[in-house]
Amino acid sequence: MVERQSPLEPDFHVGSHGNFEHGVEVILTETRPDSIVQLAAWPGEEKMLIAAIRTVTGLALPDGAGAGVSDGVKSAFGFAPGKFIVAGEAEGLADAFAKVVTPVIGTVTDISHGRTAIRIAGPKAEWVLSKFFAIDFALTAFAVGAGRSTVHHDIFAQIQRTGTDQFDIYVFRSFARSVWKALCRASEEVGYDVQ
Amino acid sequence: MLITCPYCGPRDVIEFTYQGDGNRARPEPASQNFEAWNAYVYDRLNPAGDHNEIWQHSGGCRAHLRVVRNTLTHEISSVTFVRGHHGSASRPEAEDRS
Amino acid sequence: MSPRRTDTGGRIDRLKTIRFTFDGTAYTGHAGDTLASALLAKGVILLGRSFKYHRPRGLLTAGVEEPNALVTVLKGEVREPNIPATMVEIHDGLVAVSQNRFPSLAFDINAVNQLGGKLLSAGFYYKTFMGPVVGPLKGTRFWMFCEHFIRRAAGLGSAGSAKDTARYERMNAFCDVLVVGSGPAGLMAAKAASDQGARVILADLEPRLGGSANWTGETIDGAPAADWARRTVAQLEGRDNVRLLPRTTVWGYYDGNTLAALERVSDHKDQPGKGEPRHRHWAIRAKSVVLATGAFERPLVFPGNDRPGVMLAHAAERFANEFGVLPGQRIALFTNNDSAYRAAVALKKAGAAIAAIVDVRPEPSADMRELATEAGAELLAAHAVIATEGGRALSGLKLQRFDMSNGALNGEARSMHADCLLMSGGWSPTIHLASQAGARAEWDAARQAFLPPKPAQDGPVQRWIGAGAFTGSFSTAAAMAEGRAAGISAAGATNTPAALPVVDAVPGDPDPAPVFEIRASGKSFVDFQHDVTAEDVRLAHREGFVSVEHLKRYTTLGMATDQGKSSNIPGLAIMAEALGKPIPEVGTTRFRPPFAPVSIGSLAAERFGDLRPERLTPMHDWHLANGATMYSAGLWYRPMIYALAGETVEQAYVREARATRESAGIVDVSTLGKIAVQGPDAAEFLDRVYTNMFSTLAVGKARYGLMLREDGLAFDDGTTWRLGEQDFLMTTTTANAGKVMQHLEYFLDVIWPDLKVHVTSVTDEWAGAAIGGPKARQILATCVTGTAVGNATLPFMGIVRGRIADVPVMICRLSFSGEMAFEVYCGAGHSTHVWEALLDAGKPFGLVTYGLEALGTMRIEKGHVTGAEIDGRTTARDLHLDWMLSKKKPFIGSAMMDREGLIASERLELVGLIALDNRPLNGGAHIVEEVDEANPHDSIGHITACCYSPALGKYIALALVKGGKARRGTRAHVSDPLRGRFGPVEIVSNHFYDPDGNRMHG
Amino acid sequence: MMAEYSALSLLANALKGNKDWKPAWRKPDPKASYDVIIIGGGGHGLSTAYYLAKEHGITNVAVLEKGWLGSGNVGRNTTAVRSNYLLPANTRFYEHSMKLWENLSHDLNYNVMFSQRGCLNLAHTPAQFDDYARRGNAMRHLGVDAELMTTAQIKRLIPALDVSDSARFPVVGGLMQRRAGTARHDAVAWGYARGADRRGVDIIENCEVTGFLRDGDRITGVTTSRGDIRAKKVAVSVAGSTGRVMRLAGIETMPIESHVLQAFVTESLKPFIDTVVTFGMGHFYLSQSDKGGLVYGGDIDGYNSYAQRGNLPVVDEVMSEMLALFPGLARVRMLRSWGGVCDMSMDGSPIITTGPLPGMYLNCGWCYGGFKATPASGWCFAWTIAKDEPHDLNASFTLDRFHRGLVIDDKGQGATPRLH
Repeated sequence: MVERQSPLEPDFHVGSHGNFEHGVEVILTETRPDSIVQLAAWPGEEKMLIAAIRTVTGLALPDGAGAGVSDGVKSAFGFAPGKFIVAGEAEGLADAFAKVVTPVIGTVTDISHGRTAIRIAGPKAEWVLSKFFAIDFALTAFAVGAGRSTVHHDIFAQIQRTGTDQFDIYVFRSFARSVWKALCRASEEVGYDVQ
Repeated sequence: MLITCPYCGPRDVIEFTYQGDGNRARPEPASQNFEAWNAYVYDRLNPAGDHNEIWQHSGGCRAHLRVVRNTLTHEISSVTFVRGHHGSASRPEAEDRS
Repeated sequence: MSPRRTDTGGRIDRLKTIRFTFDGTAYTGHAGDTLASALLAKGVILLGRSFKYHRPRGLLTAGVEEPNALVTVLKGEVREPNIPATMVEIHDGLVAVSQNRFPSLAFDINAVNQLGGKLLSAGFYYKTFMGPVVGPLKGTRFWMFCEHFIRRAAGLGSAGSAKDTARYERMNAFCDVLVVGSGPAGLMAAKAASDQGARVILADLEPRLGGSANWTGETIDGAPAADWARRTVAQLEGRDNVRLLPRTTVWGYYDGNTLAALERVSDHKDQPGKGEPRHRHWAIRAKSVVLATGAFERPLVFPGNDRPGVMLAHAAERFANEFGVLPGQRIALFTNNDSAYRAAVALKKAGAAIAAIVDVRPEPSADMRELATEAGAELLAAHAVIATEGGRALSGLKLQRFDMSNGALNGEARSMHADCLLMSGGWSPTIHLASQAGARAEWDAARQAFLPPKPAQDGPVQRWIGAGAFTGSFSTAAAMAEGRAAGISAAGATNTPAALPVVDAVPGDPDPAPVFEIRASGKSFVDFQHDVTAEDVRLAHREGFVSVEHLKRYTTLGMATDQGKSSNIPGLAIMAEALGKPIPEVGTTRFRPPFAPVSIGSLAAERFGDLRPERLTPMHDWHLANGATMYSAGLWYRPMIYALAGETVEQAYVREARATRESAGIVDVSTLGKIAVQGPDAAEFLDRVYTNMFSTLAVGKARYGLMLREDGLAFDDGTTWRLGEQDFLMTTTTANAGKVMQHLEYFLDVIWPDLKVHVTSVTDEWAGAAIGGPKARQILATCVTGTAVGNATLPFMGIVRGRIADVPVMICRLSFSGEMAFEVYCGAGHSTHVWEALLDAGKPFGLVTYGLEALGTMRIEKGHVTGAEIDGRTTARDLHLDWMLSKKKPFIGSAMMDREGLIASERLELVGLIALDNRPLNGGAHIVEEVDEANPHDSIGHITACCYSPALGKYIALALVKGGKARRGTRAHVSDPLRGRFGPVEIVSNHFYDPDGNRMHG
Repeated sequence: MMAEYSALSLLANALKGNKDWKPAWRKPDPKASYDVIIIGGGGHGLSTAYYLAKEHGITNVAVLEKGWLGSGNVGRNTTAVRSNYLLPANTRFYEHSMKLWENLSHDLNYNVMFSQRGCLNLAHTPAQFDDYARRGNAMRHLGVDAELMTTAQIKRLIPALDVSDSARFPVVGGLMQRRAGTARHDAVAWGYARGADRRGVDIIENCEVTGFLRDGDRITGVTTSRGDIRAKKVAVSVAGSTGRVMRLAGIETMPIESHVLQAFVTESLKPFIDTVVTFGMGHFYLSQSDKGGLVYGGDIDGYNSYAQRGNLPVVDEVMSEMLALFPGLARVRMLRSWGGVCDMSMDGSPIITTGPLPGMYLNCGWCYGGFKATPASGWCFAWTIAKDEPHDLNASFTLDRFHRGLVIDDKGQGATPRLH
C-alpha cells in the first residue's frame, strides 16, 4: 500500500527546539494511526455500539460522556452524545466496524485521512495546551483515557488524554500544519523535542 | 459567560453558536399558513428577562441546546439538549466521577 | 547614594546598580526601583505635563492610579506610550521619555494654554468653531481647520508604526478560588482557602506581593509586616494547589465568574527568555472570587494642589518605606483624617523634617497629637492650605484658619516653607471589579466613601466575597480577620475561630472629616490629568449637566488614563454641594472593564501576527513547487494560475482554459465542502433540504441540487452522490461548507429530531481532482484500473470505484467546465500520489493544470452560478433555476419563496453580457440603459463575474440586471465611474457556450 | 431665550468668570397633554422633536427620557458617519443624513464637531475589491461620492497600516468615501436637546414610560413614573428597548432582536490616523477622537441582551483584528470598554413608520447604523408624524416589508441578526 503523506512534513523538524538548554518539558509528535473511524449510535443504541467497539478492538470503553480508553495501540473515546472516535494502527478498521455496526445501531464514517493526530507529552503539556483551549486540563477534571471536543478559534479539536501528562489531539487535516506550527511556537518557552 | 453543556460540562461561550429564539414553532412542512411561516422566520419575543433560546455547542459536541438565560443579567438558569439523548453515554462525566 | 535615599529598608537592593535614561539623561537606580522612585531619589520632580493646560506635574501617587507622571518606554523603534512611571520597574538599558511637551518638559510652548484660562473652560469647544455660514470655510470646513491644530495640541504619548517584535500569549485557567490583591487580607484569604485544599490563584498588580504590609511600617507577630508578608508568600509558593501571579492586574470581571488578568511577564527584564512572552492574557474561570483590592487615597481640592512636590500622603510613605526614598527634605502634610499622621511619623523616621501637619478638623484626637509630637511637627488644627508657592517645584505654601462647619476661611494667611506637601482626603475602596460584576455600591456616611454591598443572605449565588480595605475595613487586624474568613467560605468550608496574627498598628480613626475642597482663589484641580477644576464642575452644574454621567462627559472628569481613580469622589462631592444634595443622590458611575489600561497585544495574544490559520489542500506543496500563484479564499489557499515565464494573469488563464477545451485540464477541487449524510432517513432528509428530489436517485449516481433558506432565497448548490441505499456524499461550495453543515445539523436536532440521519464533515477526508476536456476519458482509461470509464459503466453523473497507481479512488462523471469531465476522489493522504499519476497519464494528451481563473472563465462561459450570484438576495427564479423547484413535495423555503417581493418583475435576474467594444470588463461595474459619464444614474444592475472567453474570443460577463430575462438581445452599457470604464454591451443568455451540453454528455 | 453660542459670547462670559451661563435646556415638569409625545430622549427622539418644531411648526411636544438625556446609544457609539451603502433605499436615506450633518453645527448653533475625514473600507482579495467597486458604483449612480484607492495611495493616507504582502490578508485596495467622517456623539444629543428646547419642546428626564393610555385600539397617551400624559400622537423612538416598550402596548413580537455591541477606546495618543478605516476580513472599524483616543469596535456579541455589558471573546477578536492592520499598536493600551444595546432587525435595515397601532408611530431597528442616521431619522420620523405618511426616503422602511418579502438586506444574510 502506498505510504501516506503527512500534512506536517515541511514543518516537522525532529530534534530539540526553543528554550531546551533549560530542559525539555514538552515532546511533540504525530501519531499517524492507520485508521480513524467515527461511530455514531441512534439514540438508545449507545450500549450496543460500545459493545461493537469491544468486539472489533477489544477495548472496554467505559460508559459515560467523554469516557474513553487507550491501550497504547488502539484508542476509543466519546466526543458527543452517542458518538465515538476509534483510532488504531491497522488499516480497514472502518470495514471491520461496517460489518458489526448494523443500520439499527448507527453509522460508521471513515475519517482516517481526514484527521491528523498530534501527540503532546511532558510535564508542561497541560500548560502549553492551556494557551489554546479553554478547557480544564487538570487530572482531577480530565481523566486519563477521557476525550474532549473543543475549539481554538477556527480550529475544531478532539482531544484524548492518553497518559497523566500526554494528550492526543485530532484536528482536521487541512488545519493540521497551522496547529502544529502554533503548538511548536507555544512550546518554545518551555523547551521541546520533536520526535 | 459559561454554558454548562449537558454532555461536555461548563464551557466558555466562545465554543457556542447562538441559534436564536427557541419559542418559534415551525409550521408543518406542507403548511400554507403564511402568517405562521412569517412569524416563524421573522418575529421574535425578545424578552427583557428569561429567554428560551437555542445554542449549538459548535465548538464541542455540536449538539443543540435549549438554554434559559436572563437577557438582563446573562444568568443561565437551565440548559438541556433540544433533541432527547436518553442514552447513558450522554451523562456528564463530572457526575460519574464526583 | 543620593541625599534623598535612606540607608536601609525597603524592597530595593542597594548593592545592585541599574542604569537607565530618561529624556536622554543617564541615571542610576537600584534593583527593585520603579522609574518613579529612582528619579525621585535623584531629585527629579518634574515628570509630566497635563493634558489641556500643559501645566508642569510631578508624582501624585506611587502606584497604578498615577495621573501625572506618564512616560513613553522605547524598545528600539517600538513605542509604549502613557505608562505611569510608578509602574515601570527599571532595568539596565531602560529608555523612557516624557510626553505631551514641546520642545522640552522644562519648557513647553503649549503652556500658553494656561493663559486661555477661563476661555478654555469645560465644554468651550461646543460653543464655538462653528465657522462662517458662507465662503470656503462654511459647513464643516472651518471646524476641520481648527480641529487640525486642536488634535495636535491634544493627545498624550505617540504610538509608533513599527511592528512590535515581542510575543503575547493567552492562558486559560480554572480554579476554585481567585484572590485579587495580596495585602494582609489577600494573603490571609489565599492561605485559608489553600488550607482547605482549594485550587487557589493569587494575583497582585505589584511585582512584590504583600500590598500595604510592604509600606505601613506596622508589625505583625512582633516582626515588620513586610517580613510577615514575605514568610507567608514563601509558604504559599511551596503549595502545588496555589499559583502566585505577581505583576498581574485582574482587570475584567465578566459573566460566569470569568475574570481577565494581564500578567507583565518580562517587561522588567533586560531581555525576555527564549520564547517567553512579554505579556500573558489570563482568562480565569473561578468558582469563587475574593476581592481584597484595597483602597485609593483621595487628594484634597485646593488652589495649587497640582504643583510638583504636592503628593498623596500614603505615596510618600510608600516611597520612604518601600523604596527608601524621601520625597522631600522639609515636608508639610494637609489632611482631613488620621491616616496622614502615620505617614508623618514614617517620614520623620526616614530622616525628613516635618514642618507641620495641617488638619481641617478642630480637635484631632490625643493619639494624633501624640503622633504629631513624635513626628516633630507643628500641628495646625482647624487650618487649611489655601495656596502653594514655587515654579516647577514646590517651595512653600499658604495657610489660613478654616471652619469645616461652613468651609469659611478666616484670620491672617500664613506662609510656610516646604519642598513637599502631602495631602490626604480620605480613602475610597477599590470597588471597580465588584461594580463590573454588577454590584451597586452603597454610600457610607462615616467613611465618606462608596462601599461594596454587603453579601445578601438570601440573594443569588455569591460570586465574590470582599475583604479588607475593599470593604471599608481600613485596619490591618480587621483586614486579616476578614481575609481569613473570606478565604474559608470561598473554599466552601465553614469558618472556625482561630488565633490570628497579632498586629501592632499605629492608632487611627478610619473616618475622615467630610471636607473635599478648600474654596479660595486660584485653580483647584479635581482631575489632574485632564485639568478639570472645581470651577469646571460648578460650570457644568450651572449649565445643567448635573447627572454624574453628564458631569463626566461635559467636563471629561474621570475620563483620563487613570479613569478618575482619585478624582471621582471629590468631583461628585463638589457637584453634590452645588446641588445641595447628598453625594449618593448625585450617583456614582458604573465601572467598566478594564480596571487599568491593558496592552492590546496581550488581548490579541497568540493571534498577534497570526490572525487566522491557513487551510491547505493536500496537494498544496505540489502547487507551490510547480509554479502556482496562490489565491486566498476564506481560510483556504487555492491555485489561481500556473503561469509560464513572462505570462500575465490573463495570458495564463486563457492558455489553461483553451488547452482544457482543446485537450484536457486538471484542477484541485479538494476545498469543496463534503458532508457524509448517512442513515435510514437520509434520502427523505435530502428531499426536505434540497428543492429537487433525491430519494429517486439511484445508488451509484450523482445529482445536482439546490438549497434555499427558510425565507425562500437561494442558499447553496452542489452535487450529491448516492454511495449506498442509506449513504450519501453531499458536496457544497467551498465558501458555504460550514454554513451548510450547521444548517443540516440544526434541522436534524431542532426541527426533525425523529429523522435517523447522521451528518459528518468529510471535506478533509477526500482529495478531489477534476479532470476535463475532450481527452479526459482517454487519460483516465490509461491509468484507472478495476473499472471501465466508458459511457456504459460511467455515464453522465455516474459514479465508479477503482484504483489509480495502486490507490483506491472514486470517480464521478460530472462537469463544471462544460467539457466531458470527471471528479477523481481519493484519500487525502494519497492525493499527491494520485495527482502525479494523472499528470503522467495525461502528458501524451497535453493535459494542463489549471487554477481558479481558468475554472472561473469556463464556468462563466457555461453560465453556472457561484457565490457571486447566489449572494443572499437572489431567488432560484432570478438565477433561472426554477426548473429545480419540485412541485411534488415541500422543501425548506418552499412556503416562503413565492411572496410578492420575491416574484416581482424588475427583480435583478441573471444574464450574460458581451462587450461590444472588445475591451475588458470589470467586476462590480454597473449596467445602464444610457451612459452619462459626468453624473452616472439609473443603474439597472451590475456585473458579478467577467473574463476574456477563449471559446468566444470576446470579453464576456455574467450580470444581475433588472428584468434581465426580458432584455436578452438588447443593448445596454457598462457604467463604471470608479474606474472610468464605459461602453456598450449586448445582453444575452447566461449560457454562452455549448448551451445544450453536447460536449459534456459526449 | 438663551444666548447664541459663539466665540464672542464665550469671551464675554469668560471675562465674567463664566458665571452667567444658563442651562443648555430647561428641566420642566410634564404637562397634562401634548400634541406629540416622543418616547426616548436619545439622539433620534431629540432630533425628531427638533425637526417637528423646525420643519413642521409642531412645538407642543414632549420628549420623555427614562434616565439621563442621551444615556442610550447616542452616548455609546463609535461616532462614524457615512453613507456608503449597497442598496439604494439605504444609500438615499443615509446620504440625506450626510447632507444634514454637513450643516448641523450651524443649524443647531452647537458644535457637534462633524469632521469629514473620510471612511475607507479595506479590500483584501480581488473579489472583495470588485464587491466594493459594485457598492461604490451604486453610490456614484445615486450621486454619492465614492472612489477606489490603490494600496500605494492607502499607505500614504495611513502610514501605520500594514500593507505588506506578508500580511495574512494583504490589502489590495479599498473603497473611500471622502465626505464620511466622525462627530462628537454627546454633542449631537445636547445640541438637538438645546435646539428643541429653544423652540419650546419640553425635554423631561427621569420620566419612565410604564404603559400606554388607549381608547380602544387607539393610543391616546402614556402612563409614566411622573404621572399620566395624554397626546394626539405618541412616537416610539427607543432603539435598544423597542421590544420592551412595544410590549407595554400589547405587541408581543417584533422583527427585532436586542443585542449588545461593545466599543473600545485606547489611551489618548498624538494624531495617529486621520480617517475612519474598516477591515474587510472580519468586522473591525477604527477612528481617532479629537482627544486622541483610538475609538474602535467590531461585531455584536451575538446573543440577545439588554445588559449593556459584553464578554471576552469579542474583546479578544476585535483586538486581534486591530493588530492585523496596525501591528505597531501592540503596546498601546485599551483604556475603556462599554456595551450598547442594538435593535437588530431581520434584514439589517431600520423601520420608520406610522403605526402599528392608531395614534402610534414607530422608529427602530437601527442595528449598527443608528448614530450616523440621527439627523435623517429624526427628519423622516418628524415628517411621518406630522403628515401621517412616510416621506419617500423612509417609504420602504416599513414594518410589513419582512412578511411581504421586500427586505432591504445589505449583507444578504437573511433573518439572522447576529450576521448583519
